[in-house]
Amino acid sequence: MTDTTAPGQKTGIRISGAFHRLLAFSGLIALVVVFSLASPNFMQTQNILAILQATSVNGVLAIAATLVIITGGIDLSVGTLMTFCAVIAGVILTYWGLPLPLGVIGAILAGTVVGFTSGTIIAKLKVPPFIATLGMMLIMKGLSLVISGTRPIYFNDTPGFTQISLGSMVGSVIPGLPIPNGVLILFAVALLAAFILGKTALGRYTFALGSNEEAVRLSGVNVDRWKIAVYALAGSICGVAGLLIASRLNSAQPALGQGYELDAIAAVVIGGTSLSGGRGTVLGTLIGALIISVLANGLRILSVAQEWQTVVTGCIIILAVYADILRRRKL
Amino acid sequence: MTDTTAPGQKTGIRISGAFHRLLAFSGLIALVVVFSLASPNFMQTQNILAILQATSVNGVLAIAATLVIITGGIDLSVGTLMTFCAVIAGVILTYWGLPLPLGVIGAILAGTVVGFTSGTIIAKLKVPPFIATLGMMLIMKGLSLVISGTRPIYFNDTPGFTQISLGSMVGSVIPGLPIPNGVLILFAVALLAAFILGKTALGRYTFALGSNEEAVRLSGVNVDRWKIAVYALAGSICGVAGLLIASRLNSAQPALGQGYELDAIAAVVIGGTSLSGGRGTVLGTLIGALIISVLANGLRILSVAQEWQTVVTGCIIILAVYADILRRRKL
Amino acid sequence: AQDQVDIALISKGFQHQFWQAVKAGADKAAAEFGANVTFEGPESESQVDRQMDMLAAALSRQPDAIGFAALDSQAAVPLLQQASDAGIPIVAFDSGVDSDIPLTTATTDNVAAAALAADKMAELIGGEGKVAVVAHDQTSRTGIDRVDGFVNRMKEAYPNIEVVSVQYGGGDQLQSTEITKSILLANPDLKGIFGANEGSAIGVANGKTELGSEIVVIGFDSGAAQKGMVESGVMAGAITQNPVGIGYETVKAAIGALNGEELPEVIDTGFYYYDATNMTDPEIAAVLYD
Amino acid sequence: MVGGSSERATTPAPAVPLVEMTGVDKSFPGVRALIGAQFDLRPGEVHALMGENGAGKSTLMKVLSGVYSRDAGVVKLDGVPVEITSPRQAQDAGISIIHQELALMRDLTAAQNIFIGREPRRFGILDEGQLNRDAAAIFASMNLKLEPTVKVDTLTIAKQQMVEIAKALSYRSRVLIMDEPTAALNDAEIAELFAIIVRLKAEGVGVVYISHKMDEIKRISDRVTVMRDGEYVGTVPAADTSIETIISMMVGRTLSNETLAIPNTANAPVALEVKNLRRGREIRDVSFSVRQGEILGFAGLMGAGRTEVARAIFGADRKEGGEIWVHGKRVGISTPRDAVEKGIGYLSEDRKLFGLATGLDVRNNIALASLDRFTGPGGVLDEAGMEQAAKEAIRQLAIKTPSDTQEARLLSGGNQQKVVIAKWLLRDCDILIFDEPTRGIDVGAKSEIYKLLNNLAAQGKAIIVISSELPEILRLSHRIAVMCEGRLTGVLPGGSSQEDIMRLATMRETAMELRHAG
Ligand SMILES: Nc1ncnc2c1ncn2[C@@H]1O[C@H](COP(=O)(O)OP(=O)(O)OP(=O)(O)O)[C@@H](O)[C@H]1O
Ligand SMILES: Nc1ncnc2c1ncn2[C@@H]1O[C@H](COP(=O)(O)OP(=O)(O)OP(=O)(O)O)[C@@H](O)[C@H]1O
Ligand SMILES: [Mg+2]
Ligand SMILES: [Mg+2]
Repeated sequence: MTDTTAPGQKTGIRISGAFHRLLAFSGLIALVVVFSLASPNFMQTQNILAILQATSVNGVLAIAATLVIITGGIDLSVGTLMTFCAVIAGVILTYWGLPLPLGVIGAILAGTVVGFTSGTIIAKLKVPPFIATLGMMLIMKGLSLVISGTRPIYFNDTPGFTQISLGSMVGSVIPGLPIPNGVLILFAVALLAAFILGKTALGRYTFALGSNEEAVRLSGVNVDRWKIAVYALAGSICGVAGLLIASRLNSAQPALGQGYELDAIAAVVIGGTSLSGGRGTVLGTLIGALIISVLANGLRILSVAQEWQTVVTGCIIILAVYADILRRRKL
Repeated sequence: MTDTTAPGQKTGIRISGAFHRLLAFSGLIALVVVFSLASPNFMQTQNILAILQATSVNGVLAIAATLVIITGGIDLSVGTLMTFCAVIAGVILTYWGLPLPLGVIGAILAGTVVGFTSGTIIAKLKVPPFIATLGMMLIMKGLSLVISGTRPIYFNDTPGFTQISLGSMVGSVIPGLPIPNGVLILFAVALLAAFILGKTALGRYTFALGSNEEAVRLSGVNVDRWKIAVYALAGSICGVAGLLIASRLNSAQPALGQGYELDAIAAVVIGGTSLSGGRGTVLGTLIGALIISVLANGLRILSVAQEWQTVVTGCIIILAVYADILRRRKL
Repeated sequence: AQDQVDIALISKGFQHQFWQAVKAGADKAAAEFGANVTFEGPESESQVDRQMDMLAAALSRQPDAIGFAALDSQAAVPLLQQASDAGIPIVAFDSGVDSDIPLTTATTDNVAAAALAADKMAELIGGEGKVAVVAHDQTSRTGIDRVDGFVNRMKEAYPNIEVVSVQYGGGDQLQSTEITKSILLANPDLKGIFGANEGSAIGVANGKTELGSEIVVIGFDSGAAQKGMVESGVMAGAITQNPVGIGYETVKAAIGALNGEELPEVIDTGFYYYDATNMTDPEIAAVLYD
Repeated sequence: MVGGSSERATTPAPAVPLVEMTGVDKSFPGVRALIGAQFDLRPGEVHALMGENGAGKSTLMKVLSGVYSRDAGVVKLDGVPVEITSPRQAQDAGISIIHQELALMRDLTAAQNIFIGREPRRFGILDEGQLNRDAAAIFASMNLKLEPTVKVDTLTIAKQQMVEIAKALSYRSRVLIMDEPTAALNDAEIAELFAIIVRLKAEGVGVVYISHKMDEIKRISDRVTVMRDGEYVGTVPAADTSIETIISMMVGRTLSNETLAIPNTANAPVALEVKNLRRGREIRDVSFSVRQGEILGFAGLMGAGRTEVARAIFGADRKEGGEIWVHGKRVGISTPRDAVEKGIGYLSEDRKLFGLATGLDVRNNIALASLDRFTGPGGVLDEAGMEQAAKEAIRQLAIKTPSDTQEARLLSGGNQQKVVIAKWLLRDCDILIFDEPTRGIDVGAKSEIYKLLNNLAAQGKAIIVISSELPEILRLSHRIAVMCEGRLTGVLPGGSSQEDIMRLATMRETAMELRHAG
């Protein structure tokens, strides 16, 4: 038997791996460069912070979607589940007047329970993920309206609430760098998700399920349990997104949320995660989410007419992914 | 070597096949029965016609999506492409004042060209269908606004136009049965699509591509050409949908269309077509689209509060698909 | 409740506070006159065909009267004709229907209301400088009317004011916030922004707060959040319609029609400018809603 | 016919067998896969399970390993009746299985695949270092040079098969089921595997061994159980039973093993000529030709590059240089379609990945490469013609399927392979490249395929057969091309000895350099 992995090849692979990761940013960097040249307003600290802030909610949702998509599934409910969790926080904090930490826990718990339910429907009843989460999307949308009484719930009685997203812990330490907490939370969620995917059994099974579910089953792994766990985790991350958006708007807006799933899934796919499962990275998803925000922000800064913004966004999404494909083919 | 094909076994399979097809309606029939019992207004001719009319646009879009999904792809652009085609018809008929047939041809041709473009991006540039059609969805949305000048185009100068959808050829022959032409067009498109899928080489390759694209390529088939053909065909069907909706509203509404892709894809999946490709039927998609419309109509007839309508719809979509899964498992 | 009058209201939206206030007004009238009222509307103001499906389902229900806020009045004509043939009286609300089928229309003059917003904006920024508009919808009647009303008024009456940007956020608060921040960062010398409906207005105010900007914000509609912002001064003021009145008048007119009463062609439910100084005036407080 | 009563096992029969299965029934829609099947396994024995394609071997073992639940029958472990309803239960009961169809998670590494479900952890965190060390230890014990961190989808099927074997070994089970483990392996790897099996025997492990390679049965097994059409035929001791007897038990008749007359093709016109084909390290300046009516065998060790050459000729992969001449004319082939249009057909070595459209039925798989022939005006397909062609192929190749409308993925492995062969026969190409055509095919069908290849050659077709089984190459080929490390190291005449072939197959570049230096 011969060894196909010559030492030279190995270093080759390592170098190309690092190079690869660096180049993955290329689409994003290209956009940033173009916009910086086109408008002096683009590269200002405040605008950069605005872009990051704008990424936070979609970024967190996209991370939730990434986990599910790596298993070979899909989660259409991320947007309305986020809203549902925000409403739950509103009920706990405003209607019941309980203290802030309970609201935070309640929102995340609500997300976990709903994710657990979706996962159970998918794993145990064998309903395709698309249908199970489509149904859940509608259920969450309706329940958000029912629970809130079709009106926004304001957090005026919970003064610290807006700080979750808008306050700046960094800014209070380093005055010149008022990075909003929402952005920190995005990065924290990303780090946590990357850790889970890379270092824990749950992460391993996430990739394994998307790779070949039948093989995992044949290996004696309790496939259902892990699948449910992934959906539950994704749900709890949607809970975090719910807190972010509610604290940013200082209210739980029950009507909002539908349509957000498409942006989240788009960020995932632009970030190189395959919809057929088995591969994907949180870093890629972050880049994908940033590409979407930078594009939106940059085109607005350039005062491009809105109908043309849409056209250009469509073209650039296709081009960004195509560039990524070309790059991979070359390496 | 012996032949296991005993005559008895074979008939067994045939019977179960027919039975199967009959039972596939069960979810739909159950809904109809429940609503009929709950409200005397549900089973009236006028309401049945309203349901069919409400199904026509989504049904046609879902048929377009079915073709693409069977190849293992996805088409997110069906909704806005429909709108784009409607706008093109508006430009031809109202802005340029050309005769009706040219408007019809123009809309369908526009759909075909756009579908062809999406197909080419997917087949030749290897951009994943999700991204290519997401991009196309945005491009079509923007272009519809640009071309129409962000305002509806009315067809008041083309008197026959509303007849495409609202007139009733059947009604003029059999007075008691004013089935709108839009519904006839839906069935015509369904028959055509079923014929193409079942009887032609294009249809066979559609299934083959979704089943194992690499095997098809290694069989010496020009995979790219057939894939592009499927997307172009789907595009032309979106053109038909564009005509249907424009004639129903007597106007091309340039802002409409986004979000419709989800309903179309939902109809496809409820109808039993797998998102991973290789299997699916037009009949199933029709049933899926009908389930969606019957549900919406029935809940409205029963005066269910709108937020609860959403919740119930979500639950029933999951249940309908679960019932279908149970049925298949038993057979 | 079999003997109660059954009235179906098909509105342009459902989840937004404005439409919920219309619903509240309708419910109030329903309670007062002993009617059974249902209220439905599509998700976004672009879904013209969905509204048609709702109207068709409402017709199948065979209600005694219909109240209808047309997203596109032409599209609705065949169904309205069908209703009128069936002898079901129709009352238009919020915006008119280009047809003589509706017996009356309970509405706000959106063009004039937006022009008033322009006047107030001009007054507050001192008659010169750059302003922008964040609106909800590029193609809906209210979206078009309010943008046109504001922009045209500025053009005609205030030559030193330039409307540098008109953008649309779908009435989504978050999206409107992001849009506002981009506009502010692209135009550091901007003086004011008009938010053309509730979601847009709140989004504009949020964007202003997040960037710590000092621009003048004028909003549209009310709701608890917007009232709070006007109170605290983040928003200089806002135009409010009288949605509760619209809902109330619609149901009242429908019942009047069923009783054979003569109805006026238009029931103008009016609009008002409110700011921190006049919010508690009884006349204003009556039309503000949470 | 030999009955099940001739019990003269080489290992002394202990009182209680490890596994005992009796009266096992299993039906699938339209198929009775097992009818009263029976099987037993003793500690420390290798028990071969034999039968034609579709006889029910894999199904029986899937029942034992908890993948399928049986419809009837008794399964006993150590004499105690048990219900094994999941793979996990089977593992806990000490049963592990190497499935016939590879069941790997393609996006994971070799080590991750082996220990899926049993990852070493430290404080709840995966210990990737330990994982890789454990995998490396198993590879070392198998004499396998493989990096534990390599992703399995970059491995050849042979290496993937070795990963599956490593995975099964890692369970340290008392019962190890191997369903055609050697189908993708070459002789050296098979020898390595057999050494492992001998070691396991010594440790008292019971091994169930399924293979269609008759010589292996004699080499490794103690007893042989034969199945036919889902039924138990008999159990015989391997040492005292001739291969012919086993075969006749399998097929229910005696197979004629006539040696095929090799016609002289030396003067026939050249059908395919390949000149200086190149691509990086994989294909290094390969030139050869095949004449009409000739079968050219391709021999070589795993990774010799035979598949790469075939795929490059066929246009499935890119080439960096070289010319292809068909019937004396230089042709440009850059896609499989070009190749098929020039009359070249290629049966790939991995049917699941590249051969079969698993969702389609048998009929459409057979017609897949010839659909244009069945397409009438308006693109409408001639379904009746396709049905007739498919039924003809099913008859000709004796494909075991309930009907031509059965989904291809539901056929047994060997019958799937026949469907892919039928596809190319229907296409009627002048030049056919068969890459491992008999992989997973039973003896009866194998000799059918040999006959078929000879018939095709007799009809004037030029045929290339790539095979890792030397006896097959020797039996079929008019000439034998041998490859090593991407180079064509020589072309031998038909009657050459195994030693000559092995010498060329191991002629490494370094060895050649040394010889030149010396
Ligand atoms: N999941 C399934 N659904 C339907 N039929 C099946 C299924 N699995 C196996 N069969 C059928 O059961 C029979 C026995 O198949 P099995 O795979 O056990 O054969 P085998 O002896 O292993 O053959 P091979 O040597 O080709 O691997 C075949 O006719 C096959 O088509
Ligand atoms: N998917 C792959 N990714 C990377 N390298 C590959 C891949 N497949 C094959 N190779 C490499 O290509 C060379 C030849 O492959 P392969 O083993 O298929 O040759 P072969 O002669 O057809 O052998 P066999 O048919 O016995 O497997 C080897 O160096 C192998 O490592
Ligand atoms: Mg088998
Ligand atoms: Mg090979």
